[in-house]
Order: sequence, then C-alpha cells, then structure tokens
Amino acid sequence: MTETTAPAISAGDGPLKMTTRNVDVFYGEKQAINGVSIDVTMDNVTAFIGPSGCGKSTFLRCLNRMNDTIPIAKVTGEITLEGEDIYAPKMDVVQLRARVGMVFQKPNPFPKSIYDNIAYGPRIHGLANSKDELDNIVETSLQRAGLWGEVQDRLQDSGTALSGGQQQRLCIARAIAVDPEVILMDEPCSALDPIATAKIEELIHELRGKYAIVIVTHNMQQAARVSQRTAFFHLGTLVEYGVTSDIFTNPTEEKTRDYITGRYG
Amino acid sequence: MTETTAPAISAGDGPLKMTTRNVDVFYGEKQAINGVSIDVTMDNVTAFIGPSGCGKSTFLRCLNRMNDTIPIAKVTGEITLEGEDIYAPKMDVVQLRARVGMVFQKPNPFPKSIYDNIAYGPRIHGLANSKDELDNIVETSLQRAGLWGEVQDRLQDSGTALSGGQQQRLCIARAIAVDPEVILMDEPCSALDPIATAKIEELIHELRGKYAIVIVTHNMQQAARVSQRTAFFHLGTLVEYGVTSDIFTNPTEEKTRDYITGRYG
Amino acid sequence: MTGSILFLLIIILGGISWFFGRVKARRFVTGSAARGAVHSLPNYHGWYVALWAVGPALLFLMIWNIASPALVTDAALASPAAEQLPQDPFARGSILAEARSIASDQQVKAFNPLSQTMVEPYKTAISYYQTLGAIAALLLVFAGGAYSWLRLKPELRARTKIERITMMALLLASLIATITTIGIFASLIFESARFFSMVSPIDFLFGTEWNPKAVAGPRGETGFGAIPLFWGTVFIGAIIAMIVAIPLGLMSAIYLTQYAPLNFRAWMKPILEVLAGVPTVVYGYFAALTVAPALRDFAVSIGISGASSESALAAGVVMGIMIIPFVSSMADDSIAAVPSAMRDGSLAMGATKSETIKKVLIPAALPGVVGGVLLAVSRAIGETMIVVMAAGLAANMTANPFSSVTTVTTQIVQLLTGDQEFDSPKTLAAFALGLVLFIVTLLLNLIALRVVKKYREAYE
Amino acid sequence: MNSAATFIDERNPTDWQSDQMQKRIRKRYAAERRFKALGLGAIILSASFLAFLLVVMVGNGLRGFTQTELPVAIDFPAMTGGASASQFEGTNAEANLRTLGVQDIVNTSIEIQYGELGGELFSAGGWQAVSAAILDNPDIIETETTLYLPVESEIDVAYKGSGSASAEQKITELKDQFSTGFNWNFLSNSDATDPMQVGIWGALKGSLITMFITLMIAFPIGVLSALYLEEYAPKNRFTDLIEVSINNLAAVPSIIFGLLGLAVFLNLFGLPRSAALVGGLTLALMTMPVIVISGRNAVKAVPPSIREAAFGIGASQMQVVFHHVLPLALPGILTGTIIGMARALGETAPLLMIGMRAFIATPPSGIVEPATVLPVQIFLWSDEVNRGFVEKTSAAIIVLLLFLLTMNALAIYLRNRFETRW
Amino acid sequence: SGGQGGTRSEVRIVGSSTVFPFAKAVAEQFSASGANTSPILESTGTGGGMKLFCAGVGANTPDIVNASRRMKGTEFEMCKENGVTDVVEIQVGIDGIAVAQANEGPAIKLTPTQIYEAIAERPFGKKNETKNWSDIDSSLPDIAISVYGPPSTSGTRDALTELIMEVGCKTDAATKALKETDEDEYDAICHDVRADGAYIDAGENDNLIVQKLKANPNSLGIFGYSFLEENTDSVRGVSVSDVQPEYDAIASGEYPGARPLYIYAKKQHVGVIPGLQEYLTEFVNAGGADGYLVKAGLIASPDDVRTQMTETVKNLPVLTGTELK
Ligand SMILES: Nc1ncnc2c1ncn2[C@@H]1O[C@H](COP(=O)(O)OP(=O)(O)OP(=O)(O)O)[C@@H](O)[C@H]1O
Ligand SMILES: Nc1ncnc2c1ncn2[C@@H]1O[C@H](COP(=O)(O)OP(=O)(O)OP(=O)(O)O)[C@@H](O)[C@H]1O
Ligand SMILES: [Mg+2]
Ligand SMILES: [Mg+2]
Repeated sequence: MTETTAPAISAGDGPLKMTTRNVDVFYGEKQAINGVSIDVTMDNVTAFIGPSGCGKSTFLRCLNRMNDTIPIAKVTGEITLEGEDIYAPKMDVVQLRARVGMVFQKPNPFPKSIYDNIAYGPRIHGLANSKDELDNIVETSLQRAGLWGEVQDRLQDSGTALSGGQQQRLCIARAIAVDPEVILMDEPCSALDPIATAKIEELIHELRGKYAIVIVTHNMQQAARVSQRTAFFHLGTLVEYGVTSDIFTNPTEEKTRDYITGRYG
Repeated sequence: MTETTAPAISAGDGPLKMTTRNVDVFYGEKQAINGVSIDVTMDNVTAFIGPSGCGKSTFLRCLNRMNDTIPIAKVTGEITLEGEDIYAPKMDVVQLRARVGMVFQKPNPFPKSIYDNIAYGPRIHGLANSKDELDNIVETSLQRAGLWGEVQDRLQDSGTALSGGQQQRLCIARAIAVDPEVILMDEPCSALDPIATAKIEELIHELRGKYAIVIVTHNMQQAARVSQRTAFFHLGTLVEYGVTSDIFTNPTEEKTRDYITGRYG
Repeated sequence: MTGSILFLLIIILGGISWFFGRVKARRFVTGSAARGAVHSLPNYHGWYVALWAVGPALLFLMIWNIASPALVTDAALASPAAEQLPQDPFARGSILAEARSIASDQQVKAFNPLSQTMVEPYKTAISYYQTLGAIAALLLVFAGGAYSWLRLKPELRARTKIERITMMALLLASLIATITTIGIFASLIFESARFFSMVSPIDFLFGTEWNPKAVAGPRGETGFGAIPLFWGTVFIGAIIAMIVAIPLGLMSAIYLTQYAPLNFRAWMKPILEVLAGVPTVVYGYFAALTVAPALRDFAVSIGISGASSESALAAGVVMGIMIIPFVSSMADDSIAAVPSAMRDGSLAMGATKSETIKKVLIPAALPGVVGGVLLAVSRAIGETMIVVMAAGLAANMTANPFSSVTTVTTQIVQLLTGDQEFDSPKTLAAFALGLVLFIVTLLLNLIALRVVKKYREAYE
Repeated sequence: MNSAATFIDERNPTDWQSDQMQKRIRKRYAAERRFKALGLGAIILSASFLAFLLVVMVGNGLRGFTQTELPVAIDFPAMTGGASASQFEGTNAEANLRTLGVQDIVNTSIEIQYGELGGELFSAGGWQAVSAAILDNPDIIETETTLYLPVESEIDVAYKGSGSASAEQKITELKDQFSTGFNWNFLSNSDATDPMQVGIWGALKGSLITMFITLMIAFPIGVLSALYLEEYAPKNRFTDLIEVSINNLAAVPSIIFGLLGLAVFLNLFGLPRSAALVGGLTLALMTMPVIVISGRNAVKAVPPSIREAAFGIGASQMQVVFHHVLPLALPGILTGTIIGMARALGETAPLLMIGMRAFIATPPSGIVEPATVLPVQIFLWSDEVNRGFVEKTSAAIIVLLLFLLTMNALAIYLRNRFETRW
Repeated sequence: SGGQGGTRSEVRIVGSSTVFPFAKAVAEQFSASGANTSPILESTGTGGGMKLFCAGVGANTPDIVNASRRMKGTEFEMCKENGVTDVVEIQVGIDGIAVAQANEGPAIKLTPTQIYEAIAERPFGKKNETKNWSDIDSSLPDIAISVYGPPSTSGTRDALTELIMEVGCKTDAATKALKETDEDEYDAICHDVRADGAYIDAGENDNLIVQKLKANPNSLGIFGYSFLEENTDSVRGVSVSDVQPEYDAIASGEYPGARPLYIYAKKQHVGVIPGLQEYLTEFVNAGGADGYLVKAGLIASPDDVRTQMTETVKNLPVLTGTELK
C-alpha cells in the first residue's frame, strides 16, 4: 500500500473523491482483482473498460461495498471515500451506500409506484420531515434525471410499466434522491436501445461535476463519448489508466491497443 | 420468390451450396426475419453481423431447420441445399442436420467421454461398420479440429472437463465427425478468451474450402478476419451483403456504416 | 406349456426376429455410403420386425387369457365327473376353482374331496386350450415377423415408425392422470347424487347441526348439516395451523435465504424438510399422546374450564408444524424468484437487510407467498390422520381452541368405518363430504397455481 | 469539495453525523438485529419441534424393543417322556414339535415353579419362544433347561415404568429374578392381541410389497408422462387438460384416493379387499403425479444446449430424449421418486378405506394376500386399550421413521450430488 | 381368489369394532396350533360389515360379520336379495355400557331416567335446560353435567340410546304413548342427544377418555365394560338403578346397560371355506365363563344361551328373518 502504486492524477482533475490502493478481491479461492489502485475525482467521469470477466463489475462493487452481499467475496487493500477508509470496522455500510449510489446494468425499479421508487431512499434514511419535503425530493430527483416531464402526470403508475430507458433513468433518479456524493454505473446502457442510450449519455454529461461518476461499459465508443478518464482492466489487473483521449488514440500498453482495435473481447 | 431478390454472387465465388430466397421467420405473431435472400458458397466463409436481437441466430437456425425445435417458430420462403428444398415435406430433418452441422455459442459437449462425444454422431447415423472405422473417424475429426494432440491420451475423460476453447473445438470436431457439407457457427468464440478465439479462427481458416462455413459474430474485427462474405442484419432484414472487405471499408448503406463505426449496438 | 414359458418363448422369438431384421437391413448399403440411400439404421429395422412379431402375439395372449378360463370350465363341466357337483353356485364355483388350482399345480391338497374328481377333466381341458393358445400365438409371431421382414427395404422409414410407437406409449402414460381425475370425480359424484336424493343439498351445505340420524326427525331435520364440519376444518386447517405455519415457515425461509451462513443453510434446510416427511399417523399419535394432554393441562392451569384433551388446538398446532416446510419452501421459491437486482437495488440505496426484505422482497414475492399459503391450506384441510387421532368427533361450532371440533376428513373416516347401518345416508354422506373436499381443494389449488404462475410471468 | 458547492447549495446536505441521524441509524440497526433474531428463532423453534418429536418417540419406543423376562426351568426329559433331539432336526421338525404340545409343557413348568397364579405372570404366547429355542438347538430337549420367557404385558409395563398396583406388587415380590432381553419377536412377528407377542414383520412386509407395486406402476408411468409433457406435448387444449389433471392430482387429499380405490378397484373391478395389490394401486395413483412433477422439473433442468447439440448432429427426437435427456434427468427423477415413495410409505388414510385396517396375524406372501402396512399398524395399535401397546406403537414408529429418514437422506444426497452438473 | 368361482384358504371376518378385540383373540388362538390359517379380521363397524357381508356369496365376500347389535330386518332383506339366504346367528357374549367416573370424583348414583334427562336433547319433549345434576334431582350433587360418550356413528351409541335412554324415556307415560301415535317424534325425543356441550362425543376404546375423566373428576364417561375393567386403577363404575357395572350384574342382566354381541356367518360358505365352522366353534367355546375371552373383557352369555349356541355351531340353523325386527 505504498504511494508508488498510486496512479498519476494530473493537475486540473478536480478534488479527489475516492481513492483505492492495492485492492485485491477474491471469490473464495479465486482472485478476481489483483492490486488495483485508482483515484476517482469529482469533476471527471471515470470509465472502466475491458473484456468480459476482467473484473470491472467486481471492482466497481467494492466502491460501495456491494460485494459484502456475496458471502464468498473478500476484499483487501485500502479504499477511501473523502479520506475515510470505507472498509474500516467503524464505517457504517448503510451510510456508505447512501453516499455512494449505484445504477445497475439492467434497470431494476422496485415493483412500486414511480413516486415510491424515488421516495424509498429518503424514507428509509429519514431525509424528509414532511410530505411536502418528500414530494420536493421526488420532483427534483426526477428533474435531474430528465424524467420529470415524462412522468409527472403518472407518479402513481408502477415503475415497471415504464420503457427500458425510462426505467434506467428512474433508477438514476432513485440513486440521486438520497443525495449521494458518488454514482457508480455498471453498464447502464447495455440493455437499452440506441435512443435510450443516447439519453442516458446526455444525462451523464449533465450530472458530471455535481457527482463523482464512475461508469463501466463494454462499448468502447461509449467510454470515449462520456468519460474523461478511462481505466482498462484485463484479467483482474489494471493495465492502463489515464485520460480517455490518450487511451483511445495512443495507448501505452500493447494489450490496450489490441483490445481497442478489436483483436479480442 | 423472384430471382430479383437474389443477391449478386460474383464470379469466382465457387459452387453454390445453399440458397435462401425471401425467407420470413415468425415467432408466434412476431416477425423476426423479413424476406432475407442469401447464397452460401463452398469456398467462402460467410459472416453474419448485426446488433443484438437482429435475427442472426434465427436465420442461421433456419439453415438446418433447428428452428423446428421451437414450437412457435414458423419459417416461410425457400431454402435449398444443393438445389433440394430443405423445407419440403419429404426432406428428412435428421439427415439434413447431419449434412448441415452446427456449432453453438456456448460450447456444449455432452457429459460423456471425449471419444463418445465424437462417436455419437457416426453411431446414430451408422457411419462406421466396425470399431476400427469408428476409431478412425474420431481421430480424423479431432485432428481436423486441431484437438488431437491435446486429447489423444485422454479420450476417455469427460468432454466437460476440457477448457472452454478445447470444448468448442471438441464441438467442431463432433460436427465434422458426421461428415457434413455445411458448418454453421453461432458466435462460436463469444464465450472464449483471446487465445482460444485465435485458435478457433485459425481452425476456420483451415476448414475453409472443405466445408461451406457460415459464422455469426458480434465482433466485427472477427468477421473481418475470418470471412470473405459478410451479411449485415438489422431488425430482421438483410441490410447489406457482399464481399467482406467492401462492407468494412466501403459500406453502401448508412446503417451499416453507423454500426461498423460503433454508433450503436 | 405354461403361460410364463410361452411368454418367454415369444420374447425370445422377438429377439430372434430383431436379429433377422437387422441382418437383412445390414445387407443394404451401410457406412457413409448409406446416407440418403437407406433411411434407418439396421437396429431400427430389427425393432420394427421384433415389434411386429411380438406385439400382435402378446395382444392375442392377453385376450386369450381372459377368454380361455370360461372355455376351460365349459370343457371340464362337460365331463362325466361334473355330474356329482352341488348345484349351489358358490360351492360349485369354489370346487371348480380348487380343482383348477390343483390341476395347474398351484395347490396340493384339496379341502373339498369333490375337487379331486374334477382335477383330471381340468387337466385335460387346460392342456388342450393352452396348446391351442400357444399354437395360435406362435403362428402370430411367425406371421407378424415374416410379414414385416418381407417389407424391409432401404427406403422403409423404420425409425420413424418406431418413434411414432414410442410417442404413443408416452402419450398413453400421461393419459393415466386424466383418467384418474375422471375416476375420482365419477366415483364421488355417483354416490353423492344418491345422497343428495335423500338429503337436500341445501340442508347439507348450510345446515348447522351435524348429528346424523338414520331417520329424519319430526321437523324433517336429518342432522346432516355440514357447517360445523366445515367450520372445524377451517378452524383447524386454515386458522390454527396457519397461525403456526405462516410465521414460522416464512421467517425460516427468510432467515435461511437471506441471513444464514451457507453451512447452516445446507444443514437446516433438509432438517426442516424432514418435518414434511414424517408420516401423518406419527404426527397424529404425537398430537394425541403428547401435545393434546400438555395443552389441556396448560389450559386447565390457566383456568380455562371445559378444556378438552382432544382439542382443535392440539390438532391444529401439530398440523401447522407439519406444514412449516411446505410454507417455507414455497416462500423460499418465491423470494428466490424475486430478481436479485431488486435486492441489490435496495441494498445499494443504503437500506438494511431487514428493510430490504420487508419493503422490497416480501411485497414483490407476496403473490407467490400467498399462492404457497393457499396450497398449504388446501393440504391442511385435506389432512386426515392428525385430525382423526387428535381432533375428536364433537361437531361443535366454537371458536374456543381448547374445545373439541371435528373435520370433514375425520367424519369421512368415521362414517365409513363406524357401526352405522349400511346404505343409509350416513355412508353416502362420506362421499358427499369427499366431493365437497375435492372441489374445495381443487379450487384452492387452481387459484393458487394461477396466482403463482401469473406472478412468475411478471418477472420473466 | 468546492466543485460540488453549486449542487450542495441547492439542497440541504445530509448531515450523516448529526445526533438525530445517528440515533435513527442505531434504531434501524436494532430493528435489523431483532428481525434476524426472529428468523433464527423461527428456525430453531421448528427444528426443536422435530427434535422433541423424535426424542418423545425414541424415549417411548426404545422400551418396545426390549422385554422383561422371568426364568422358567423346564425338565424336558421328564415332561416329554424322553423325546430325542434328532426328532427336531430336518424336515419333520415342525410337525413333531406340534405334536409335542410345547404349550402344555411350558404351562406346567410355570405352575411348578411359580404356583397356581404363575400363569398370570407370563405372556400367553411365551411358549412360542420355547418352540423356537428347541428348533434352534434341539439338544436342549434331552436336558433340564432354564429358559427366560417374556412376562405378562402388565408386569412388563410396570417393570419398565409405572404400572398398576397389583403389577407393582408382583414386581417387588420377584424383584431379583427379572431380566431384560431384546425382543426379537418384535422384529419377526406379526400383529397379535398380546402386546408381548406383537411384531412388525407382517406390516413391514406388507409395506414392502405395497411399495413394490406402487413403484412398478408409478415410476414408469410417471417418467413416461414427464417425458411426454416436457419433450413431446404440443401446446394445445388437450395437453393443458393432461397438465391440469396432473397438477390437481398432486393436490387431491389422500383420503379421496381411498374413496377412489374403494369405488373403482374394490367395487368396480372386484379386486380383493385388504390386498397389497389394491393398496399399491391406490398409492401409485397418488404417487404418480409427484413423480411426474419432479420428473418434469428434472427434465426441464437438462440444459437446452445438450438437446441442441444432439439435434445439431442429426439425432431424432427419440434419440435426444432417450440418449441424452433421460440419463441426465435420471438423478432428479429418482430424487422425486424417492420423495414420492417416502410419502406413500407413510400414508395411512386412503388405506383405511380399502380394508387394510385389518387384523392380520400372518405376513402376506403375495400381492393379492391380505396385508396391512406399517402406518396402518401404528394407527391400529394406537387405538388399543391395552397399555402395553403404547411402547410398541412408538417402537413401530421408530422403525417407520428409520425407513423414511433413510429415504429422505438418500434423496437429499442424490440431489446434492447431482445438483451442479452443468 | 376373487370372483364367484374363486376360493380362498382363510376365513374373512368384518364388522363391529366392539367385537373386534374378542374376534382377534379367537383368531389368534384358532391359528396358534398351526393347524388353521389365520383368519383375516377387519374392523369396519357393524353397518359397514353388514354391507360387505350381505353383498353376496363368494370368495370375495366375508364369511362372518361381527355385530355389536342384532342384524336389522332391512339388512337381512338386503342379504337375501343378494343371494345370502342362509345366515347363522350366534350370540357370543354380552357387553355392558358402563357409566364411569374418575376415582377421585364425587360419589354419584343414577337412574336411566336421570341419565336420559341429563343427556337428551328434548327430554320428554321439552328443550333440555338442565345445567347441573342437581337441576334434575336435588339429591344429586350440584356439579355441571359433563358426559363423555360415544359419537353418533358408533354402535355403543346405539346401545346407549336403546338400553339406557329409551328406558328412561319410557318412564313417562305420555312419551311412551307417543310411540303408537307419532313414532318419529317418539324416536326423536327418546334418542336425540343434546348438542350444547354437556354431552361430548368421544372415541370408543380411547385411552384418552381415562385421562379426561381423571382431569375432570366431575365428568362422567360412557363406554364399554371391557374398557372400564381395563382401567380400574383410575376410574370406577357409577351404579345405575343401584346396580354397579360389574361382571356378574351385567351377565345376569341385572345391570340395565347390557347388550348381547353377535356374529353372523354364511352357511353357504361352510364346507367351502376351510376352517369356517371350526372358527365358529372356537368362538363359542372361548366365550365361556372360564374362556380366555372373559379375561379379555367379554361377559359370558347366560348358560342357557351358551348351550343353545353350542348347538347352533353344530347344526347351523339359519335365520328366517321373522326373529329380527
Ligand atoms: N459471485 C461471484 N462468485 C464467484 N465468482 C465471481 C462472482 N462474480 C464474478 N465472479 C468472477 O469474477 C471475475 C470477474 O467478474 P466481473 O463480473 O467482475 O467481470 P466483468 O468485467 O464485470 O465482466 P462483464 O463485462 O461480463 O460484466 C469473473 O471471472 C467472474 O467469473
Ligand atoms: N425462442 C424464441 N421465441 C420468441 N422470440 C424469439 C425466440 N428466439 C429469438 N426470438 C426473438 O427473435 C429476434 C431475433 O433473435 P435472435 O436470437 O435471432 O437475434 P441475434 O441476432 O442472434 O441476437 P444476439 O446477437 O443477441 O444473439 C429477437 O427479437 C428475439 O427476441
Ligand atoms: Mg460486469
Ligand atoms: Mg444470437
């Protein structure tokens, strides 16, 4: 866990939000992540790319300790949020997950009304003191996620009745509603059609700067479009991490080049 | 079913093996393939590309009537193998499938020994009259599939104990063992790592000319590497079909270009 | 030649014809050259011939076996020895049967001396008809075998034919279930119809007094008011048992699927399943001998007077225990069927596990759980032995769990094994009760399955 | 964090460290712990019910495997007038024994040793143990031998636990002479009036024969139907009908199958009452849907990729089913079959309706012979007036449970072993 | 076996659960020597047994039916209709309906009329309002009426209504007269048992009944005499009309709740089914005062009846139907 493994973050990247140092993840005997160190900053969208099974999702889920839900998963190394070690015993997972929100590959709205979907987080965390306040949170979250216009008249409809793209935006709104600092997205567009994908990408652009955003994608073009920093994973190791445009035009590693030019994956 | 819908096959493509004219496929009410006409020739590897759900697999499975196994699937139009209509009532599906072999996306060896995996086809079709002959078929098939060296000492081991790439080659060997005329491959490498992928691609190169080969792939680079003819599907229709290098460097259709440059999919 | 030897012979001949069929088919072109020219493998040709040889012969033998005994008896009776036989049909039949079994070596000593005289005629007749049958069967074997063997040719679609026969066999097997269902319905409906011709269905279904009398009372009351039985059934099976089973089953399922370490789950799940594997007669004995007295003592100690040792509570509680694994496995399935994305979604919002379970998983799994509970209820109200042994016979309409009530199934057993007059509406009432039980459990199941299915579809 | 300022200004930042928030979180965690404890409690409660049941049954039942005995000295040479050991060897042994009049010999010996009332001390069928002893070792017939014979049931109960006053008194009188032996009769005899002489062999044999018939009918029909429905059946009304009837049969209360057996097998077909054949048929109809349903699940669990692979090289439907699907589904089908059979083995109610609730003192020797089965035997014994039957009932329950637990364990083993094949 | 023409090597018996234990003992003794095949004995209840018995003649119908009451005329008719014309009736012994209470219970003596008034639905035609025994007669203790008795499906219940309730009911002249004018009403008044909880249906032969009485010393139980005898260390008999339910009193007919037990055999099966007649003989012999059935709780029939029965099993006279009502 020496600083030497820390990736270089160039000036102008904005304040550091999360850091990871020498993170290893094991599923039982099997090592899925091997000594990964990455910094997540406030102003940039960070993209994780790499072939299937290389550990992108695994690593992403370390950042809000969602891996805790897999009994055989074991995480070592240091991960901090605003300097606090999130794997420290005194860290409260419930709070952590409220601060580091997550959006999943397949839209997963709860089978409740749109309103209740958004209100779920604020309610369990007690973020609203009154009905009005709650209404307010729901409205602003939906607005941020660019969904308000489409659903304001049918807040009581089931969240599952929306189209795929709308559902995914609902999930983003739901994550926003608990006022997180970081938003993690695991292939948020892979289940969506091109038009819905474009909407989400636009949304990411808008959210950038307000939240630290990390996105996993298997679509390199998407990474190039939405992110400013890209990390390329291969077989559980971080092969290359840097400014997105550099990675795509001038990768330093042979493997990265092979991947980007489609020699495998 | 007029000849006008037939795709142009340039001279020097070698003998025609299969032709399809105006093929429509329905799953219940839903149309999955819409008027597709393609010719498969002996000397070329034909690749089908297109975004997920565009009907590549569906169309491929029409070529050996594997769609018969899906009760709701209905195929219309004309498909011939060496001039015989394969959907004619007198066509025996069992024989057809022996002549048009298939390799699937996920390697699917039978949970039997390697030997039995290969020998199964020859046995049910009565291709060998003696144990020696059968041994011989097994050996040549494994050799053709480039697997003999790796498994000759453990033919009695279970086929499922092999690595993914070996399994896939085993499946190819199994298909070869019944001495087919055409081999259909549905994303044969998508479950494999780069090295295994490279081996299969090499194998396809070697098999070319001995069998008519059709391959579905979602990896455009792969299509470019292994095929001589490429068909691009979109929402169940055949958008473009032609010489592979033309399609990738100079597509005539806007949609093809968009897809190849990664604007969606 | 006895039946089994003949049977064996036919099977052997079948094997031989299989072989000949195969040999002939092998002489068609084989190997890879055969492709296209020969439709089926030699094996299938063999089977084709074998089936032709064996099938008709066995069918004939079956019919022969049913028909020939009568012929044999006729022949035996034609003999002079038959003249001394008694006229009484039963005694006569019995002597004949005895003679027959001696003649066919199934019995050594005759109980009735007359039988001995009939043995010889029987022996003659039996061997005559047996030989006749055997010759006919063997002829059929040869005819069938030869016919099919001659028909073998390369284009013969032997495999297709064999496959069609196989499929018919499979179809027949699956028809048995339908026939059974019809059988159940028919056997209940006929007797019930007779019952309802004596007792009005209205009185039966809505009467509140269960006190079956052979003769209708002065005001035409028959005492066949089944409401107290229905109430007892519902009280024990759907109320008390469920009060025990639902919380325990549901919470067990939740703990096992959501909290338990893998090891604990691996051990505990089968242990809970054993609860469902214990025979109901054991539960009944346990309820009657251990639980019921304990509950009654408890009731007395807290000052409930009139507590019966055959209490609804004892039967209900034990039944509830029996149903626990049922509820828990249904709940387990339903919770597992909720996509894990749902759970992850909630956890990722910072919800605790219990919040996730209570607010997301259970509501999402609710239709499945409800379906499961309905199935459990239908199982509980159809349960017999526990209530027969522990619930008592008093047709009380009471909500006091410490008193004795009776159930539909208990009364069916009582009515069919009690000391009542035969053919009275009392016996028939058992079938009417059975019919009601059948219909109710059927409806419950249909509803439950529909609910569960609909809900599964929602996630697929 | 300045960059986020714009956003934070828009909304009240959540102060996670505030007292109010911390208190709320503590409360949520407490609720979490309570909920978890509740779940654990539910499981422990359920499991302890099972443990309690087993402990009670074993506690009551183990005594049923032993019997209290008193010594009886029998002077064979004097009483038989010098019978020789050779008479009781070989084929004629049993016939000779019958003419010997063992019962009288024993009764006289008892009277000599224990006086007039001695007869009331011993189980009436105790002399059969002497017969068995002679057959076992004919030499004793030429000597004076002391044999231990089972005592009368009331005394047995009293000696093992608490009995009636009169029995207790006899026990204090003869205190030192009692001994306890393993009750072999219990494993080899059939039903009887005297609890000291009852055994489970007859019922067990009846159960085995019945189960055999059930298996022979339900298994093939169940498997074939499962294959038909999963692999062949077209989607139409007719198939729906079959499916609906199978699902319904699986849920029909077992007693209804008894009514069916009564109406169809006995009354319509005229099959013999109380026969294992009818019991087996009735239980087969009950077990078949269980096998079909589990069989279908097992068949469904065979990955489609295997079918596709086989179809892909030109296997026909039948070849796919019998070469690939069936072998792979077999462990699952077997698991379901064992569970179904275990259920049938423990079933009582339908058998009461078809006359298997009978007193049958000889084990059945064929499928049309009158027979009873273990659970029905348990039910019959549980209804006995004589208190000696309490421990016998529990002992029979132990035997039944042993069988069932073994079957269940086998099913679980099979399931775990073959669960993750693909 | 099976079918009219079949045969069978063992005797088949069905019928009453009251006679069942005795029949069992006889069956066991009958086959103990090894000379006879053990009979198959099924407890189907008297009515169920009659139905099977009267279904016809042949190997697939039982040879004997045990009955805790006499065969009814209708049953005999049914038998005749199905070809069972030659039925032999044998009285094998007597069973007593015993009224009992826990040893700890308050001493109580009753008459049939008092019992009738306590458990009838409409004693003498009026709704039963009694709560305590003292409501019936001030000499009786002031405790709640609570009687555990046989359920309506059982033969013991028939005996209870006929032997005790009807006797009590007839003491009222007006009610007795009703028998001639309105027999249905008479039956209802005399036979219907109250259903308001004072009378509690309980299984026969059930060990639990003893526990119930022990736990509720104020309750009474009504069950077979053999059951009382078996449990003398916890329950004792209640005297009816000053007669204790004891062996001699029941045997002599002095005790009101005594009923004969019968078995019926098909004469047509004698000589065809091996061992049938021997079994009947064994049963009659075993029912003597010193026979093993008495040990098992049966009460021997009076001597004259026994002599007659010994004759009966020899000659097998058949019923004509006129002796049955
Ligand atoms: N729950 C789990 N248990 C065991 N191994 C797992 C688990 N989840 C993932 N893995 C393994 O860890 C490795 C990394 O998986 P991960 O899902 O992180 O890959 P990924 O890069 O997200 O792939 P994809 O692009 O397919 O989503 C893989 O080899 C995978 O098989
Ligand atoms: N068995 C089926 N039943 C109903 N619809 C189906 C079935 N199989 C495929 N489809 C539908 O048919 C369309 C074409 O599917 P197909 O599998 O051929 O696509 P594909 O091009 O192979 O996609 P992918 O790249 O994801 O494999 C899709 O819309 C799909 O949902
Ligand atoms: Mg992933
Ligand atoms: Mg596909």
